[in-house]
Amino acid sequence: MVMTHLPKINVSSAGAFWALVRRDVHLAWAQGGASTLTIGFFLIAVSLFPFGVGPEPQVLARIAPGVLWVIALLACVISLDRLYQADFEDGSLDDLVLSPVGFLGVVCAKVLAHWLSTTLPLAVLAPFLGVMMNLNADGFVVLIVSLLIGTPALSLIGSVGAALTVAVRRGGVLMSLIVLPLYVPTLIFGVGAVDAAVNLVDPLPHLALLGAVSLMAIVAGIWASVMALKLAME
Amino acid sequence: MNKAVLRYSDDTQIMAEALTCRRGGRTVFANMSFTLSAGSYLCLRGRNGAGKSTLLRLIAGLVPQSDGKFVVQAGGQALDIKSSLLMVGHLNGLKPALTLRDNAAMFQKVMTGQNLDQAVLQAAAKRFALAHLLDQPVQYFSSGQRHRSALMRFELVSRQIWLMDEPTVGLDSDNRQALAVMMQSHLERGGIIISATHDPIDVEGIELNLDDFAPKQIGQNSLESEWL
Amino acid sequence: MHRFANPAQFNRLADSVMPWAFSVMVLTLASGLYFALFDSPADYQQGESVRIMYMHVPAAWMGMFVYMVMAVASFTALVWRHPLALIAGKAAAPIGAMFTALALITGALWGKPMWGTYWVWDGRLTSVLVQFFLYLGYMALWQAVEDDEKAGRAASILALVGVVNIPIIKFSVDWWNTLHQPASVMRLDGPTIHSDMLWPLLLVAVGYQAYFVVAFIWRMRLEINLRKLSVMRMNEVAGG
Amino acid sequence: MTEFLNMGGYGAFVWTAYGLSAISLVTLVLRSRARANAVLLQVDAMRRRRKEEG
Repeated sequence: MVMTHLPKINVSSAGAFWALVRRDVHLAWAQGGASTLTIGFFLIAVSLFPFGVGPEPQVLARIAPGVLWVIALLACVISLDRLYQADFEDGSLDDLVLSPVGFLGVVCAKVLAHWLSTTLPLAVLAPFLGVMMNLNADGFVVLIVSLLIGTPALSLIGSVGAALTVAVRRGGVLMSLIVLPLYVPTLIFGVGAVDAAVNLVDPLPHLALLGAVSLMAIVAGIWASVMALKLAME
Repeated sequence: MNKAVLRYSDDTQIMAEALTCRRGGRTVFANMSFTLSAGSYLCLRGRNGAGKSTLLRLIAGLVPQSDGKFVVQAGGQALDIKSSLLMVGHLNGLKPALTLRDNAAMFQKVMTGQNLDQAVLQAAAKRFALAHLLDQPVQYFSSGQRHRSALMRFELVSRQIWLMDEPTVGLDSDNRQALAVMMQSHLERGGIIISATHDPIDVEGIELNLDDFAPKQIGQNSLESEWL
Repeated sequence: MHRFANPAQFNRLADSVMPWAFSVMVLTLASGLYFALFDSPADYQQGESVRIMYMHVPAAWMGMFVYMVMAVASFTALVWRHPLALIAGKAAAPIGAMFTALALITGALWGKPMWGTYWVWDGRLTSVLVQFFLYLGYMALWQAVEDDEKAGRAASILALVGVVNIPIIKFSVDWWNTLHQPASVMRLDGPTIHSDMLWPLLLVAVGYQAYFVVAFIWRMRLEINLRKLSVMRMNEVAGG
Repeated sequence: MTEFLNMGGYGAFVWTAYGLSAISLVTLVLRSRARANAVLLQVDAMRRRRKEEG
């Protein structure tokens, strides 16, 4: 049987997109993946503070929102430098960008997979460390909510740093230098929200501003990541 | 199960006219022209650094051309190159933590959005003597096995244009034979193959030596770069 | 090739602009310094230390101005693939970073006599500090990527992302500052600028602009020559 | 004169601010100029050698 012309397969890239997200989440939790290391870092780094500033509960309570947010932010940065580099080094990034998913699909899938596999667990874990840091009970819920609203911006802006340094050996430190200044607004509004909740002030305006920064990051982050990735693939 | 004999459209054509590519302030190759129609095989020759890989990536649309015309067309109108080509490079694009079966299934899903037909995978694996390794994580594979796993993609996803960068690296003689057979049958079905390789594959095709398109030697003054 | 793009044309333009920029710089800076140090009143509260303002404020302005120049150069480089615009950012960055650093140092030198500490988390100073980090990131990226062409375009993307974020950072820092506002922090640019103080400020500011042109031309010449050298070396190697 | 240098007791701060600014501005230009000319010499040298060989 001879088919005279290859039927045009309608390549649904949506199916491919979610397959890519699932694969990356799976790889993040697989042996050698970023998630377990990042959570380990988060636990250890936060528990260093009582050694540093002393165990007095009021001191810890006072600095708890700031410490939890800063360490979550740092954990996010260190897990990001392999976002594209792993696939760049073994060649699968070439296949992904040539596939119907395309550059935009790859960036969105990777950022989403990173957020699900790394920053989400941080947000869920934060309250337990809040207990250790003697965080005031009123702050727990807002801590999770602020992390959930703020961390997308961390993944998105971090993705830009990762894409810019994908071809740079040992680009991790450089990536932090590039990305951390851009994290300042998210950090300020995130900690502001938790502080407000702890002081029984309405945290809503802070959360709104935090959400605004994340929305902004969606636009700037994805555009810049696609541009940077195209550049690196040349 | 006699595999349906797919035949690619015969009026697909890859046409390059006075193609020039400059990268990092240096001209890699200049005013190169060639035309490839369905069923033909182009073998790129030339010393290292002559731009073989660059040309392959240019054809794939990853590298922008600096000058000249480069068109992939079918029956007069331009074809979206990305949806009709498959490329294999030096790196094999396999995730070490996943098994060969998962890697292949992932590749199929990303490239076509459909799930992998296990029979097709079995046939492809048998062709490159990898059938017994399908459920092993790729991290335990030798470099030759990894390279053969990468070559399997041409059996899994049917695309008209194949771009191969050093396909024979790490292949022993009977795998090299399997590669030649696969390429030959692809050509007979109207496929187009462009490969950059040093040691020849016994598939007859047109040769293109990139050294002929290198920027004129330093002696003459045409070292065109915008910086000099 | 872009009409204006090749280095020879840039050099011709630079040669004609340089004498003018240099003389304007010398004139304005000399007169600015004269007014700043001799002919303007001391502040009734801060006394003579207010004269540091004539160094601090123009430097902070320049730190911001040069980043805008880098953003425009980066946009041109990315959109029109303009080879000179690509390295204009790299040429301008150290100048901007220097001005930002000077703004921070003079701010500290001004803070010590006024508040007794070298560093105070005043909103504006903090924004300048974050801006300094943006400069560091930009310059580090240039050095980290080997291929000049790619380094330029990567840094350009970062500069554009940076310039989009600067107003957000500024807003969040000011907002954060008002949140943690200690009772009576003297605003850095003094209660009101006495008109006699305005003159030296403007003269130094114009002088710094002229200085930027002079420094930028020399930095561009350096970058162009470096690119020439690297292309020559590449061809030497590729000549094989 | 010493009254002027003293700057109402803030001399150290004022002069450091002015001095540091002046030094930084001048050094940046001089260094860039020196390096630019040095690299240009290198480029010319390479060109000459290339011409002899070519």
